[in-house]
Amino acid sequence: MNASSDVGYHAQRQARWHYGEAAFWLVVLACGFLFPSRYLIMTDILRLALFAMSLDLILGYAGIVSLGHAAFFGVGAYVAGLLALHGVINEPVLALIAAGLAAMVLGFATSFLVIRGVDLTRLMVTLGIALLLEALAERFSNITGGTDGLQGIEMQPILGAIPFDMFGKAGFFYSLAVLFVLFLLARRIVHSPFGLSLRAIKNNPLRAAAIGIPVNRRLVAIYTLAAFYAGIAGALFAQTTAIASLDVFAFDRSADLMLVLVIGGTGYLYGGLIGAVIFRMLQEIFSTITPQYWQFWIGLVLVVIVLVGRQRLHYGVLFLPNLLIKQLAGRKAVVSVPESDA
Amino acid sequence: MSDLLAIDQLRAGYGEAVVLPKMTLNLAEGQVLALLGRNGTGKTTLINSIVGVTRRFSGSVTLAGTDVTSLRPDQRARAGIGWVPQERNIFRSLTVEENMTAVAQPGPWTVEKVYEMFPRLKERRSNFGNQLSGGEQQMLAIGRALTLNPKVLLLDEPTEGLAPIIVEELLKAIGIITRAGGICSIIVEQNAQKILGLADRVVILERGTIVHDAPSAALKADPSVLDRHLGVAGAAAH
Amino acid sequence: EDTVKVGLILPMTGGQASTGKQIENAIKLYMQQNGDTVAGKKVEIIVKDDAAIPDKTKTAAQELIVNDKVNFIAGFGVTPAALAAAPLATQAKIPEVVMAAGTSIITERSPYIVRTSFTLAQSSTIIGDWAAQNGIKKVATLTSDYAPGNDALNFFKEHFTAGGGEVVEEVKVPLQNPDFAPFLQRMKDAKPDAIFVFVPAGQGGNFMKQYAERGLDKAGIKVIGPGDVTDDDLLNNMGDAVIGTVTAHLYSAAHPSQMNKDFVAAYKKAFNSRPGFMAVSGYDGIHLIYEALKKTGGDTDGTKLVEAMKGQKWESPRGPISIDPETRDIIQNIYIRRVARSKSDGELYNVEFQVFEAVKDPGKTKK
Amino acid sequence: MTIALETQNLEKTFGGLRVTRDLSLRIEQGARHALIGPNGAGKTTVINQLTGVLKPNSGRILLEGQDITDLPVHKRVLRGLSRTFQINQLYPDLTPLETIGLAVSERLGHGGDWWRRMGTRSDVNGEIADLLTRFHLLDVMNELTVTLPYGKQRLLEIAVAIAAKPRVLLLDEPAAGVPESERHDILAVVGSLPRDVTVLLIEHDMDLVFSFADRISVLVSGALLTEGAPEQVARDPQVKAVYLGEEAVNV
Amino acid sequence: MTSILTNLFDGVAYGMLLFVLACGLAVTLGLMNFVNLAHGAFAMAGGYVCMLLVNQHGWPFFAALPLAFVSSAVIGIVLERTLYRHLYARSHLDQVLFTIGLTFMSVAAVDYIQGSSRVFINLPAALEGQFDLFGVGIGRYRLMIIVICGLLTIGLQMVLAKTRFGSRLRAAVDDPRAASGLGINVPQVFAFTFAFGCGLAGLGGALSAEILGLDPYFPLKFMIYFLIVVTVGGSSSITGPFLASLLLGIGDVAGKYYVPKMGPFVIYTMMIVILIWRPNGLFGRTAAR
Ligand SMILES: Nc1ncnc2c1ncn2[C@@H]1O[C@H](COP(=O)(O)OP(=O)(O)OP(=O)(O)O)[C@@H](O)[C@H]1O
Ligand SMILES: Nc1ncnc2c1ncn2[C@@H]1O[C@H](COP(=O)(O)OP(=O)(O)OP(=O)(O)O)[C@@H](O)[C@H]1O
Ligand SMILES: [Mg+2]
Ligand SMILES: [Mg+2]
Repeated sequence: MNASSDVGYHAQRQARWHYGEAAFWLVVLACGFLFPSRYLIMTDILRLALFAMSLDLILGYAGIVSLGHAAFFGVGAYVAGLLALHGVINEPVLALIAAGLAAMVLGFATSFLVIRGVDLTRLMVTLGIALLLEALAERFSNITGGTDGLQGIEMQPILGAIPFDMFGKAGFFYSLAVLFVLFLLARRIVHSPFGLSLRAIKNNPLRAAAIGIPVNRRLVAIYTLAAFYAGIAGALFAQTTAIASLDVFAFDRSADLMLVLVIGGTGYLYGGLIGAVIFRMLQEIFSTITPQYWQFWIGLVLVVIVLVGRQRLHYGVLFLPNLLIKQLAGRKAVVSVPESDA
Repeated sequence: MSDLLAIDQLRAGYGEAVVLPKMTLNLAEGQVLALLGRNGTGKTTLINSIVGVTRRFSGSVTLAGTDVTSLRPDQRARAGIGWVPQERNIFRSLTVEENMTAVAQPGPWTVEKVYEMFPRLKERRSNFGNQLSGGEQQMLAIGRALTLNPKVLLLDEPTEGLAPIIVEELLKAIGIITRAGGICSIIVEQNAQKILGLADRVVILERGTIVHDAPSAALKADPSVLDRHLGVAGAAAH
Repeated sequence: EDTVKVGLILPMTGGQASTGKQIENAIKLYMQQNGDTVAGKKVEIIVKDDAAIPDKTKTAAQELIVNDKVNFIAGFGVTPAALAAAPLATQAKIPEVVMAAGTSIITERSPYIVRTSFTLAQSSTIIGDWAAQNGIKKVATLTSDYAPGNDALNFFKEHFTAGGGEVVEEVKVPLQNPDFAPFLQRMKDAKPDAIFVFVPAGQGGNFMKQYAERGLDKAGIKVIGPGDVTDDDLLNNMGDAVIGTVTAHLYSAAHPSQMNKDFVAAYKKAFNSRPGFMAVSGYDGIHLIYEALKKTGGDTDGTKLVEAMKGQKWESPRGPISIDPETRDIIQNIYIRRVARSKSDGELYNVEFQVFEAVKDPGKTKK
Repeated sequence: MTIALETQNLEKTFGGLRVTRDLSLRIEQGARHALIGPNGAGKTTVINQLTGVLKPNSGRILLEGQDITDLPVHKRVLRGLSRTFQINQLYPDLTPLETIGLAVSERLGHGGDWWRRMGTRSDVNGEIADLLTRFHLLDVMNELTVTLPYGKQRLLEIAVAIAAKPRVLLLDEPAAGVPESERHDILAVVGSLPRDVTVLLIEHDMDLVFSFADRISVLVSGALLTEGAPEQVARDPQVKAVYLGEEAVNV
Repeated sequence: MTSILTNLFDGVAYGMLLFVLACGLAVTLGLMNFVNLAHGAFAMAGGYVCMLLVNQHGWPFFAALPLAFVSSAVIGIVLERTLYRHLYARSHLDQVLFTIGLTFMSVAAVDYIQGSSRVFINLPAALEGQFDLFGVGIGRYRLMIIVICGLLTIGLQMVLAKTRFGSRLRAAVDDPRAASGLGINVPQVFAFTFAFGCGLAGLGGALSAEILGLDPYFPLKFMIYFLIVVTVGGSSSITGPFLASLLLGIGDVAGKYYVPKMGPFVIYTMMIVILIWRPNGLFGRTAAR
């Protein structure tokens, strides 16, 4: 019947690729050639974007808030760092995956603590876990280098072919590739029935269970996956900076992440990417203008963003991001999703 | 003028959406008005606009001669409007008793009197709002509105989810309260039959405008009107 | 082009911010006094904030080197930061002038690292010897749990016990630490003659306050240690409890030399606060950069500059100092000081009463 | 005659309060069974135990002979036990299309599928379309649920329950808030379910109950007062006293 | 033995301090369900006000304390009226974004005005040092903290339990629309509550300068502690956070004293375990969302 095909069409509306998306990625790629002197900051942005995307998976889709996502980032970073330092796995890509898996295991283990309880509880449990790990890393300084961090990491060439250069060119394209692949995967997932069921759980767990959704199992699954993503982000960090120190677990990292995601907007995957760009740019600009008081201006921007309201801002100041969002999300409601979730 | 409640040229809705284009309605002391209409015709919106929790574009609301149009909802409530929301909106982290004491205002209706009317609530007095059965929540919503000791009682589908025997008592009670207490009430009801007995007057809405306004006696006389506007022949015939 | 760029990476925000500020101030002051051109080149300072977080340090350093093409990187509030930048200095072959971080290993991490601050070994060993010789038998130690803290602790222990002293209690406190009370209680219960304390500059105030509150001073337990705990910029509002505290350190605002008097006066005038040892380290750091440029005649080749820095000798507000040609680390006098109120302005000062001259970094001379 | 759903000596207490007292219900295969009783009698609580939202203190629950007392909610649904809620439980930020679609996918076991896109399975689409049409939701299928008028939301609530193709369907005041005109649509839909689907209905609208049920159980303060054919219950003086009052019921 | 008691005493004092600092947040977050991460900034404000009054204008400490409360409360109410009130309806995430922003601004601003190094409040001699009680060392200052906070707690509990205010507040939070439709002046209730919370924070800030040290980074450094107190305590009442604070204080002190190496573990582990055991906190009221 035609209603059926109609339904099929509308059901896939969001899942379809939009021009805006293609454009977005092309722009990102282009940056790699346009600003050869800014690889470092751009790489940093990519890492952050991936990290934020990981949070978006649990927050934007499953509604799990977390102030301790740095836990997985940190584990990823240290694992990658240690692997490289002791030459266990020299090939970066393999090391990357290994690190991701390590974080994933942690994610799976802790997910059972996290899926219960209300928002606030989740915030604090996740935070607590991250802080515990930080404390652990400090305690076992013989392994982690304590406050001084892992020193003297030497990165081998990627796939044995492309060496990391001091200008961070290799690092950038490496990170970009990883980000893009993981993005494709995430995109696929969120538009699948599984992804939809997550949004259902976020909306109303009671009803979700009442139509046969195994709520806890789904939450565990997505949390574990998110941990993997975060772990990868951490590993990228360690590999591209050749550093892993205690602050990979730091509260600030998780908090910044939250900011990034909220600035960009949750629940449509691009929020993290856009947020990361905006946030880092602002930081960079302000801290060059006033290395001492940049925090003030960042703060001001955050306040304004919220007061003016993301939508209106999107239509005004952040014209471009808004354009993207409309294109990318392909759903009017989505722009306002950040306002409407908690 | 002797009208207790006077709505004049009221234009209201939500956000940009206008649900009530141009509502004018007067209600005298001691009157019970039944508000009927299909789903989504604006019954609740009318009630809410009197309470003041919708968006008002123009027009005025007058309560006992004083213009309350510019007042905040809480001020209107204290000026004598008692509201039983359609979704009941019981305060879930308050106990049954707190639900009432939190809003109560001095007057004949005390918590104790509500308990007399709904003994069930007394048994549950220390349950939290979200630990009540559907019907109990409905009772509480009504009781809560009464402890405000209002001049105008607005009940949005108050009989929903109540046992028939309770419904009978409730409707009787409302009749008595209204006529004795020198107040007036508006009752939104899905089942026309239920309240024709009680209401003095019936108003039927369609797309936010009044399409029928007459004494209920007239409707009893010929149900065809109901039939026309609500398409409830099935229910009307017994 | 005829400008010389110095990339100054400092913690300008976060817990270590006061360090960064002092150093920046001192450098401003120096450039006011000595002009911003040297050997025909204009010196330009680019400040970056790393909030004492190593990966930020590294990114900052990398950006400075790659984009701004700086000729020096300098500053570095904490050891991890200095270490993080080391490989870059080596790769880029430009001098890394360390103006704050104080663990011994730093200068060994790159042939391009030169230090104008101090090492904890310098002051800790000396206070260790002094304590042993001055009738202090039992000491309890309280040190922050990170590299500098451990350096301080180990070098002190070594020399103090060698001198016949005994360490009766040993507590390492976390770096970010709100309340000292329980640790101090532990100290008190251990009933030592003195406490050896190392906490990063900034926390000294809290420590001394609570030391007094616990009544350790009444119990006749002295405080000894490297000078960080009685850092000049906080010293004055620590209250009378600090009076009598004996520390070994590289600089006191009360150092009785004309040069220092002028320096302190100028600094106070410019920033209406007292310069601490961090300020002096920054002051000497930029001085060293100037001297190096003079010597190379404005040649900005990193290797030449480092060579030029080796063996430099000059009179600093802290007293005579020089750069050890072998280790590129600083050689300076270490003074034993006792806190006292000055007759003249009624403020608290570290009054020097004994000098150990031209002290090298024992951390290295050892092996 | 086989028993579709059965409770044996069910007990539930909230704090000190006994909300279900030694309740033994037997609902026959294909029955149109109504559960009535005063407010707060414990009807919803019974449903909540049947569906696993609440755990009974003691007693057993059997679905088609198998003990399901300790199964989690979603497992029971997959075994063919579905329900509607007295107070709508929907997904505010999802559209009717997505809501129904999800329910259908879950039933067909595609719920955990994280690779294939939504809407690419024609069988699923067909069913969704069918349900949306039956419940007059096709025109609003892309609206966010929050913005739907209450009546529509109510319809959606029931549509979701039926989307699970239940063999036993529990309806908790399905007609609540639905005007006369649409009540009968709902009943029609429920009535048109295949005879082998068992329905347990909770409702305070006696017209509905008596026009629909072929068997009625009366619950009073957690215990079974009486059970029987409609006319018999309607005549029962006790039932009149505690529940029906003078309401004229047309049987 | 005596050292155990001394530790207990210190722990209690420390806990009480945390409580005064955090209970403002317990009210805004727990009861008003508003995530105000800028809470520490109000505490800092109070601290600096007190410091300036005492150190620069020579006010007596005890005269400055109330002013710390007032000033923070005033700042609070001004911000509430101008900014915060627009955010009650917003998502928690927006609230986080906004309040973190405020925190950053306050940090940088104070750094700019007062400089980044620690400041101290000159105490009256009467509050300095310790005295011995049966061999147990009792810090005068900490004793004062215990007294003040004790009184505060009782007072608060009274207000919330005995008056209608508590339930009106919770009603306004549960369902602002219905609440106002039923005669509760929601904005007023919120404004008052918020200001009061900020005032308490200010007082806490002034009291804590001596023990925790006061510098521009105060709001960020202690945010976590506040949050722990509130979550572990549970959002339903004041008693919850109160006990949580005590637990935390004693745990922290004992941990540092007996297992200095394990210091940080104690608190975090404690928190996680409690939250696993009781997801809504010690006194979580399941009804409250
Ligand atoms: N919060 C809202 N925002 C936007 N539109 C709304 C909102 N609430 C109701 N509406 C719209 O206003 C119109 C009237 O709704 P209202 O609830 O007043 O109808 P009703 O007669 O009460 O229906 P019901 O019998 O289902 O209660 C409907 O079309 C509905 O979609
Ligand atoms: N969580 C709870 N804690 C304590 N008591 C509860 C809880 N939930 C329900 N109750 C009580 O249990 C009794 C039964 O509630 P239930 O919802 O089953 O009644 P019901 O038969 O569905 O009534 P109604 O017809 O009004 O919906 C009620 O008196 C209610 O107050
Ligand atoms: Mg309505
Ligand atoms: Mg019920």
